Amino acid sequence: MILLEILLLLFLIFCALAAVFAKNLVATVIIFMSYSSVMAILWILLQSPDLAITEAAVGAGVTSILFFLALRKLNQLRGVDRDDET
Amino acid sequence: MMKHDGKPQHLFDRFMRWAEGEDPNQDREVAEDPERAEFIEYLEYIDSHEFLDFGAYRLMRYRERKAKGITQPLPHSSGQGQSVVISQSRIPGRRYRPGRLRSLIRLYRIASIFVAIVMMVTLLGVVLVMPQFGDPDAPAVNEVSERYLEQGVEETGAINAVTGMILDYRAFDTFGESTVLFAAAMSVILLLRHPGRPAATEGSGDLILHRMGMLILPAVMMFGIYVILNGHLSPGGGFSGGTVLGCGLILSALILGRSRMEILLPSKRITKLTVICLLAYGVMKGYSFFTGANHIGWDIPKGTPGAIFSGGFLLPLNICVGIIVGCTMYTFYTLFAGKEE
Amino acid sequence: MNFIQNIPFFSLFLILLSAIASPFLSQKNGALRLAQGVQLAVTLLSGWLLTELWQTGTSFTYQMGHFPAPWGNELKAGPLEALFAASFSLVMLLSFTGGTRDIQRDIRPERQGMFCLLMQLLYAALLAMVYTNDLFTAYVFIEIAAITACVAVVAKESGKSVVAAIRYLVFSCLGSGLVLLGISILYCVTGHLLMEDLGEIIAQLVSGGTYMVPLTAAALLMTLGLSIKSAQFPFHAWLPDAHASATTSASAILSGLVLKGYIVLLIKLIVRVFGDSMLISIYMDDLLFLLGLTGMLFASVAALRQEDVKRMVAYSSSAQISYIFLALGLGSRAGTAAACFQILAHAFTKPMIFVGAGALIRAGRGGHYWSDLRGAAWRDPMAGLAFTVGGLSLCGLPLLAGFSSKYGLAVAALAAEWQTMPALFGIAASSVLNATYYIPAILAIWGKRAEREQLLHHTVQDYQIAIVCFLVCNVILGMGVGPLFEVIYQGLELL
Amino acid sequence: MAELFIQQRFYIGAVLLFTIGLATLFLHPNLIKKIIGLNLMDTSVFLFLAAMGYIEGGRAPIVTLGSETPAYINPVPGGLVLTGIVVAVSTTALFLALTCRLYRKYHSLNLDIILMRAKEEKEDHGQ
Repeated sequence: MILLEILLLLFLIFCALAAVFAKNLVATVIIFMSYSSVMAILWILLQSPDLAITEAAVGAGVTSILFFLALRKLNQLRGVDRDDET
Repeated sequence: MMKHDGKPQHLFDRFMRWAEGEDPNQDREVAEDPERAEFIEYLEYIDSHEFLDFGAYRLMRYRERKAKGITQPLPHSSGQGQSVVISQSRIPGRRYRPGRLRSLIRLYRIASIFVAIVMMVTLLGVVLVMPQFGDPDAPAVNEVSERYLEQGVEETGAINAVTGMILDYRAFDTFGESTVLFAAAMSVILLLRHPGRPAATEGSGDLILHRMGMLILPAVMMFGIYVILNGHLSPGGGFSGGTVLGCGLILSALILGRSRMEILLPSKRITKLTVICLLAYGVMKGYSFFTGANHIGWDIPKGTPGAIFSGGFLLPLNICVGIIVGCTMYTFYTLFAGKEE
Repeated sequence: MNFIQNIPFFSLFLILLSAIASPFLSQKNGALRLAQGVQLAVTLLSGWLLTELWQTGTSFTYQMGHFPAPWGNELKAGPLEALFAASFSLVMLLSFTGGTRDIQRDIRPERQGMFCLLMQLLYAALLAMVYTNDLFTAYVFIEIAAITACVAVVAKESGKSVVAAIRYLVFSCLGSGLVLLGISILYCVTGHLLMEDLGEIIAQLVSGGTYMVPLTAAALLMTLGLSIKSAQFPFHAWLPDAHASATTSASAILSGLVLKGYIVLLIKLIVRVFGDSMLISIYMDDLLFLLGLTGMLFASVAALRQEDVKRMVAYSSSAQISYIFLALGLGSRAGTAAACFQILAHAFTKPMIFVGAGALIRAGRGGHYWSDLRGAAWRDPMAGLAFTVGGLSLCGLPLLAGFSSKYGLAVAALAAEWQTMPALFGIAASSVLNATYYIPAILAIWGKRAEREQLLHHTVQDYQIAIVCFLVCNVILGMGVGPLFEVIYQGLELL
Repeated sequence: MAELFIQQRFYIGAVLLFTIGLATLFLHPNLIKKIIGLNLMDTSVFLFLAAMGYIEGGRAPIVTLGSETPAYINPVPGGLVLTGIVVAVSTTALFLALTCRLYRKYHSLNLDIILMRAKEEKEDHGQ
């Protein structure tokens, strides 16, 4: 059990580093999703199912969707004239 | 998939294209924009040097641009007639001084690396002397948490001690938290909504998404509603269930397309629903704070612990929180998914 | 239970519920009028609370819900909290009134209602920080304040303000992250979140010498987080842009109140949770003192170099915040009292300057630079008067609020040990620096223009009423030092 | 020493994650990465809190109605984390919205570039 927890923690740290150093922003967000899922698993191990459900729905769900949509919006804005904002 | 010289298009590629705001079914076109090229070049440079770039590259580009005589790379925003008047009367200010900026940036980076390392070492020192992990005699296990666990069922009617705690014992925090969410939703609306423009109509014609979505959507919605309604009996509650519900709403918007979703749930109605739920929450909790503090009789029946209708205000509170959270998540989605132009 | 004890709860819920309900208002300016009405009501209620508590010399706790303190949430109010609540409400009302025209000019009509809503939430968060007796509640309301304050900056919608807002958000997220970490560590070693219980257990731990490292770290983290949020000197990078690019009301509120809200919380932490003896044993007071001293000088020097009026005033805010930290760093009751007085003095002076500067900028055709404002005061003498009196007050002209607070600070410094000389030197040098940038500014706005311009208005405007109120408050603060310090000392005893 | 490290594994992991998040928030010029850093920082504090509530052999705080009372974990940190998660998602949404606005104006996600362009714009304004 302790070994599993340590492995998961190491994986978390690995995910965090990978998310920070990833070259592609979309990849960053995907790694962040997996980070959130692993965090949810850890919270199950810590006997906090309330937190695990919330983190899985918020971290891996809504936050990531927001990130994807924002990235998409940013890339769509690429062609827009810069001074359209007054 | 139709005109790709017979090359199969991977799902990931399609996803990447979608994420970049292109139509995944179209061929990729790269616009020749010098600004963008410079930007990409810069990003590539940053990527290869990551943390080691002390602003040097930026400086190089700036000098080059200056040498070419492009001192005014940004056409500034029109529509501020007054500012033109100012600009003539103003004495020339200090110019942009690259050297100073570079040293500042270097100082800032070195300082922040230093701060981060110091912080890490300190915190490691702190956690090693803290009460041990999993220790049943840790200071945090005291009369406060004992009462939540031992008398929570009689006092709040909730079997789930966490729900009992956040919605009854420490309800003021939770009201503040819902207000945070409301404030964030209002802020994002203020930042991203353009009232003059119609909502984007973006029907998704993707067959896989449609079929699969239709398959899992009822399950997601049911799960969300279950988690909300059983918040005081099982793990979960308004926040987790509301988020799941929000995901369900987002999924249905993806399946049906924004235009149809706008007919079903107009954004005005979403805001109104959020406001009404938050008000209901505030009034319910305000009533119980007032009666509690003034020791006026408290006559909301608690019900049998374990039954769905138990726990006094907990069930309606959970429903309110669930609706607030779900609607807020959906509002975030609509605002971020809406096209600008 | 006395009815009057419900006032903190009533004011918080009145503000929150009216703010939440305000999207239902349909008529033009409805949200603005509602906000002003609520602010007026809360000012009167808090004033009533203040007089009652001062006369009886008591403080009370208000249990939020059916469960007593360590289990439920709790508010606590004494004379000091009531004083802060009353003056914050008054400043809020006056800043709103003073900036109405700028709100209407700077913010799109359809967004004005939303802006008022968010400012009301900010106001509720400030009052909650003043009244709360629970650390986690404080954290939640700190976050509300962070989000709404950031939007207050960005509501003006110029590119500059968006950049300023994002820097502001980065810094305030950092600050609240540190505060949350500090709260977690404290909870881990004590098992409490209520300030009084925390204080007791910390006193036991300190006398027993256990868990000193976590306690020190928690104290440092929370102080660091709160000083980042209140723009104390090495962390003030976000402040000038954020305050300079917001609309007038927002600048006034951010500068006059939001920074102070965090400091009120810090004072409560110092007095109620950690206690003087523990902080002295970990040299926290010396740290605060040095931060304050350097901040006073550096921020003033930076203000000297600004050409934009609002930026200069914003830098001067950072310098004034440093006075508060200096006073807290004296580590004595007198020092804390001086800090409280400085909070009040600055809360009434800086919004006045911002309202005056806003009106002057309007009179000077919208230019922010000194060269555009030459002679602007002749076009709008009331605004010129506000700027002049505010500036002179910060320079330390007797009978004005700034002088009294410097006086209180100097008296507190005289009783200190090694800090006396540096503190006196710092106060003197910073006053001279203040004068060096405010007096040329005042001379510039009253300077003659080539052609004599007409007065802008002949009727009384609402912002002029606000300025008159600010002036009166400033003079009251300047003259009524004795009774005010009495209230503050009484409040600190009961905090 | 090694035993202590293994015993406090959750706390140490949380501290490392906190540092990574903090450094990213400070150092990375890219705004999206900054937001990721902020989220890492927040979740690490939540991990810290959740680990603090755990008690060896404890069960989730869903009280079983019956005579015997098994050991439960401490419910307080759970409630605090629940609040914290919602606060974190609100901040993230606001941050992303601001990022979109900035990108529309300055066409860059790099905060250094944005600051430089804003500065140039201001000075050009001034001239």
